[in-house]
Amino acid sequence: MFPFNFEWIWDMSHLVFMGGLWFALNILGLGMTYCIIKAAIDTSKGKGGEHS
Amino acid sequence: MKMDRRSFLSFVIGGAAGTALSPLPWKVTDDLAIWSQNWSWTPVPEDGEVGYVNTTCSLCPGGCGITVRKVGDRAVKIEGMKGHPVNDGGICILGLAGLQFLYGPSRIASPMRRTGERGENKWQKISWEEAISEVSKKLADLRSKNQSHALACISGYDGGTVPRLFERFLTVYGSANFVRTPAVRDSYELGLYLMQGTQANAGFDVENADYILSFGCGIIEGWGSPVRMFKANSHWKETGVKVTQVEPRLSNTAAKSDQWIPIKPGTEVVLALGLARVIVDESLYRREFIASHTAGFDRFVQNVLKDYPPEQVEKVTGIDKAVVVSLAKTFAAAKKPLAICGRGRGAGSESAGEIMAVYALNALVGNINQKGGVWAIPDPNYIRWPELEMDAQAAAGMQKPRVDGAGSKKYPHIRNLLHRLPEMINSTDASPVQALFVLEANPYYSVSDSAFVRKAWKKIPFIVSFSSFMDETAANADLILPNHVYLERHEDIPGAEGFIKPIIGLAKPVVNPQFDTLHAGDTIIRLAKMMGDPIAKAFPWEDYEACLEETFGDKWEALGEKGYWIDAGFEPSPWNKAFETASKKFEFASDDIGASFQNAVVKAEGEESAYPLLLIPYDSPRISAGRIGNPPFVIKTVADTVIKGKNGFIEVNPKTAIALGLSEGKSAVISTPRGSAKVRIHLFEGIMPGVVAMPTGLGHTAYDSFLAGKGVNINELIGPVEDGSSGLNAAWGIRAKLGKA
Amino acid sequence: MDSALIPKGVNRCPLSELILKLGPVVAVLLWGVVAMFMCWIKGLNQTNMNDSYGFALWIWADLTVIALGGGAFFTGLLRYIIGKDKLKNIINFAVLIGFICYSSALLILAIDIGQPLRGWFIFWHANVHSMLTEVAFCLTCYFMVLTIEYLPLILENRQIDRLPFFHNLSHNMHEIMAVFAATGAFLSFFHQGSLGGVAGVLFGRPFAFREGIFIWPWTFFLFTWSAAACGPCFTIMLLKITERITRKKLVKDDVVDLLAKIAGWMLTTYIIAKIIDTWYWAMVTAPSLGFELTDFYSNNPFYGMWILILEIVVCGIIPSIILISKKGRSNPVSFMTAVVLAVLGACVNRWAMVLQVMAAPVLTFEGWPMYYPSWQEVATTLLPVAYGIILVALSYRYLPVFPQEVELNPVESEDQGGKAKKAALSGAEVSPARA
Amino acid sequence: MKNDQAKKYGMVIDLDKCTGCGACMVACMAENNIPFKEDESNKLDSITWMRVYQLTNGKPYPETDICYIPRPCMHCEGDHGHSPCVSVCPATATDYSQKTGIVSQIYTRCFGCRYCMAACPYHARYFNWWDPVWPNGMEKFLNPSVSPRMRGVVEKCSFCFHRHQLAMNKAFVEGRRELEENEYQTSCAQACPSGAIAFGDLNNPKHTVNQLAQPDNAHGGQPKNPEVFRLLEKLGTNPKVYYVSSREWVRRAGDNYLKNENPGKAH
Repeated sequence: MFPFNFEWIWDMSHLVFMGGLWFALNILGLGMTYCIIKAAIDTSKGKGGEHS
Repeated sequence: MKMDRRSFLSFVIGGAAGTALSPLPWKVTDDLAIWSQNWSWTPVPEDGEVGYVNTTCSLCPGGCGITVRKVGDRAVKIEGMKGHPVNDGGICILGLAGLQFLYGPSRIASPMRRTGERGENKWQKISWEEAISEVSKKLADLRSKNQSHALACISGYDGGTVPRLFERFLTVYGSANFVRTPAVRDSYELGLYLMQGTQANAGFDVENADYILSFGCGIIEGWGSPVRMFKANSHWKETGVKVTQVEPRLSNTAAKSDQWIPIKPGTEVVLALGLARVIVDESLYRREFIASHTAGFDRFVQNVLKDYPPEQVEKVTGIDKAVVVSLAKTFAAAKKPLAICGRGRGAGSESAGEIMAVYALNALVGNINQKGGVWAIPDPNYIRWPELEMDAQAAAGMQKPRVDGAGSKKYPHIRNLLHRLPEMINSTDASPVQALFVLEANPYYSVSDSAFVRKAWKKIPFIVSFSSFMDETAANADLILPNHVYLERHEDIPGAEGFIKPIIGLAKPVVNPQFDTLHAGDTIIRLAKMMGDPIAKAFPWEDYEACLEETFGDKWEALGEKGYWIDAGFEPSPWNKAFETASKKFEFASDDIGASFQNAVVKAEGEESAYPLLLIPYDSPRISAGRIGNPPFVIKTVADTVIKGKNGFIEVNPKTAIALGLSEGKSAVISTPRGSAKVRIHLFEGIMPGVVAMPTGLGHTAYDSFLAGKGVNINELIGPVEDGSSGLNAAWGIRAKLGKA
Repeated sequence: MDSALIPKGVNRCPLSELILKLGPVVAVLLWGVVAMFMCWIKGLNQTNMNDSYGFALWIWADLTVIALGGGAFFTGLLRYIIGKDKLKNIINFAVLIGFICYSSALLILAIDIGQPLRGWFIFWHANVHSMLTEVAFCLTCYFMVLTIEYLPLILENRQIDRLPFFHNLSHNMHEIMAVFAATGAFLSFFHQGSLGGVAGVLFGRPFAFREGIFIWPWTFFLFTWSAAACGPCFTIMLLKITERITRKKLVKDDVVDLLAKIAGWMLTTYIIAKIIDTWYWAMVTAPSLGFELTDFYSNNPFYGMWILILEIVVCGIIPSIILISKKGRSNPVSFMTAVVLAVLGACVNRWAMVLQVMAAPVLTFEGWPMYYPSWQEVATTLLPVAYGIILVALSYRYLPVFPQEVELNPVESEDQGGKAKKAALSGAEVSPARA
Repeated sequence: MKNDQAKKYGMVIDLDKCTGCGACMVACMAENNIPFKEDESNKLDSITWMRVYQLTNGKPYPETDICYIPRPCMHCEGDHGHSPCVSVCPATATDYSQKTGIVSQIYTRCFGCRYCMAACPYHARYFNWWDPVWPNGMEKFLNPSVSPRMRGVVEKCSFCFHRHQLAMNKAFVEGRRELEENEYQTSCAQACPSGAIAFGDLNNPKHTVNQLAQPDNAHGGQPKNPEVFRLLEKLGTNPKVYYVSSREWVRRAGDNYLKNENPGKAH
């Protein structure tokens, strides 16, 4: 899974497969981080909830 | 309120996020995985220094050399001993599993006295002192009542110092009733005695024969010395030696043979004599031997062979007469043909007629004491102990006839007739056997007609088992004096079944005794000493080891080093010196022999009208029968068409099954004149229609849960059939019927 | 009692009635949980699996729920990427079903493996050449996507929504949902496919083995395709069951019809591809390995030729024809028949691709081993079903799963009730509710 | 990878000599700490790394014939190490060694998904459905060179790889890099009383296995000896266990053929 796992090899299979995986994970992670941070900012601006 | 909920939610979510980001869950996950890799209940074998011990296997009469690998003080693996003259590195399935006997759950851990009813398996541990003195008292009591001849000993073997010590004990005590369990060698000895006049064991030079005609021998199932036979079989394949197997069932041997000739069971002798007739008829016999070294040839030809023309042979055996003729020609045309007999493993005797018919075949082609032939192997007569001093009681006891009748007028040439024992006991009110020793044998299980055996057993007041394992006999004994197992003890193992050189193997203790057991040799010596003179006097040795050492004298050291002693230069006597009959020739005919041939065909017990089928036992290389119970590893290899769960299967030809409305796997009941049992059907194209077969060695009630209760003990279904001329048990099967359960 | 949690403008049965009705379901759930722990504590000897059936009921259930859960990704794809806006009225439900299916699949996998405590080795020591690795990774990632898609719905619960942060979070997530949906579609394509690849790459098992493109055997594409075809059918089937149970119309017919029509065309194209695949396999692939088609079907009741006919004709061709014809879709009986058959078709296909792969002998001297599941296997397989029912019931009760419900089922006491009800009765003409 | 050093350990089993006695099975069990249960008659959950199958020619009495065929792990090379099981293991718990040609199994890494079992057409892989239990005292004969497996993992024949390691260690100490043929033998090959099992380096023309099988490395190791065959040759698993039989029906039973197919040595 990580380059420091000993079965890791720097070959095409690993680059494609793990590349795809980390790409997807990053989109999900960044997307959620974005949503959470934006929600926090919006909240601090007083948007949403009962107040809206 | 609002703030509270908000802070609570924040606390929960923050806490969860904090925990997830901390190393804790990762550490726990990792530790759990590591734990799952090191479960404490999955054993980790202890490491240690590796060593090897050479010894001799005595699980069967094969006499193989084995090498035991040790790690520290544990024995971890048994392998064949390289360079051993009998098995040269090879090993059989049973020998490989030997450590399961050593460390097995059915070992008896100490001397025990029965407390419940016989067979209830309620025991009290006692000390060796107490155990031996109990036997001593019983025997002294018996002797004081002039009943010394009522002591009997059933032994699984009679060669070597241990059984000889037991026999010596019986003799000096005053009993001739040392009875060895039956084996095909009884028949061979008889044949050699009657036709060659020698007291010898039969050896077969299988490696040098160039054609093998086997009358039902389980060459692959354990006949002779098993590993040697396996090697011979491979040697035959390599050198193109053809094997013809004559038997009603496609056994492993038949499957490996070049030609399988199915024959109606029990008619092998007719085929053998029919072949002899063709050979004589067509003058295919070896004149140089027949002319100068045989007697009674003409009488043999006239009296016996007139009854066996090929047409008649076909009628009786079911073998096409053309096949009979061509078989005879093939046999006679070979340079060094060898005919052998002894059904399956050879764990039972055969009729004298059958043995001698096969000997006669070998004699016709002149391969007696020749390369590739049948050899007479003399006993390596090495046990020379001081003469016995017998008191009056002993002498009187020894005068009494043996309880099994062996050696009597009726059965003059036979040494052991164990099958007669139950009948002798059951036919009188007071059992002629008042005390019984059982040494390395399991007669309660292995003597046929089990129900009758159990009845006789009840009448014997005092039974002592020397078994290492809780076998059926031990479980139904009154006192158990457990022997070391073969890997814990010193012992001489003379001879290897069917081997062509005199050989003595030495068993050595590979590991220290695992339990509070005692060498049976020591037990008998200590018993003798406790009984006082004159018995004690006959056992001048301090212990068994001293006895063994003294027995071998100057050979002892070499024996210990090499692990065996062999008369490597042994050659069979040439024809002019080989025969010790009255005529000093090989005798084709004498009164005894004539009688044997007249009673050649041994009929199966039972009426055909009531029992339309023939039930035959078969030996499987993966099922140990006789005194040794199959160990867990070996049971594991047994096919699911032989045992499934606890059910045992019976092999039935599909034709037979269709007629009976039975199909694969169905439950059925097999009934014979001696008993009946529940079985399941296995359809097998390799068995003659009308014949059904069941494996030997199953249906144990004792031993461990790996073996007990699986399948049927075929001895429950089969009874002895006495060979009219010799008295040997020549049963090869029994009439039976099979019905839906 | 729990009215504060129930969305506004909808009618729900009393809590006590819900508890009473869910009672038996909870009992099944607990039975499943007991069996699950037995398998974990005592090991897989609790099952009737064996060395010939290393994959059995569980793996079949796994493949099936994932295929049927495919409704979520495909509806998401249609809604967010293709732009079939109408489908937003069923997307929540599709996501919910998907979430249930995928969480169930993960749970079953966790029971199915011999060493659950080391299950994470599949990630840590990943072998990128294994189809199962691809399955595990994509499955887990896609489950994350489903959670992300399901989360806003939870946040829309009346009480949670009152908290500004959660309201904003839900809003923001909706904003970029297309990104998540696209990722989900990507992941789904691969794990649905690799589940097909799991069987297809087994070149030691001629029943399963298929040629293909690059590293992907044909089953890779067929599985994705069939999931896209049968998943929506499963969503529709469950919708209809939910409507039957709640005695309410929850999604308008035009929405269902659109989804069914698309599913129908997917199924049609799928079954054509499947027929070509089967034909090629039977005529070329298998014979090259020494097998004839009949060798793969035995005369025992489990694996007869009937399975092929059932899968392709009864559960493939027939529902395809019904679903692509307007007439077929408009008749409720034929429509439901088609939907159910399509779902059954996916089940049968997965059955064959798991159990028959195990059963069909390859060595000439072996026979067809038989298998029937132990009660522990059945219980653990029913566990997700029970869990799914409970989660659907609770989601339906507390979350605004069906945007059209209020409109279709106006609550009498409210002002506009009468109007809305009349509108609902007039059917498909009604424009979708306001966002 | 230096090709001249690469070994390809394999087996040639002479089915004319094999008697079906089962010694190889027990030799394997004793060497490799194979567990045993009270009831082992369900062959579908009975661990036998080496299993002897019984084949019949399907003819009725008395033409019926039997052949026994021992089946260890075939240690398939597949296409360049792409053996059926190795490529599917998700956790890299089984591996094909290019150095020895042996397919290994790491029990502590395996998490029991059984995908490899689904992949293996030879049923050479076994799952530990039960915790291994040795009756009290019997754990004394366990071989320290082979670790007993815990419940929940897959195991299979390793060509007694520990023996290879021990032999290599010994050779190393003696300053050698190469093993003699007899220095590394599997437990079954050593035990077989019929001498039916030959084991050695298929790449080494001095070794018996090479001489018997005459593997054609240009064609996936297909045997050039017409009496030698491999199980399921057509699947392309490229196994390293070869069988010798003089009987045509036995050789035919080694693979699947279409009804009208002539079982020649077609490529």
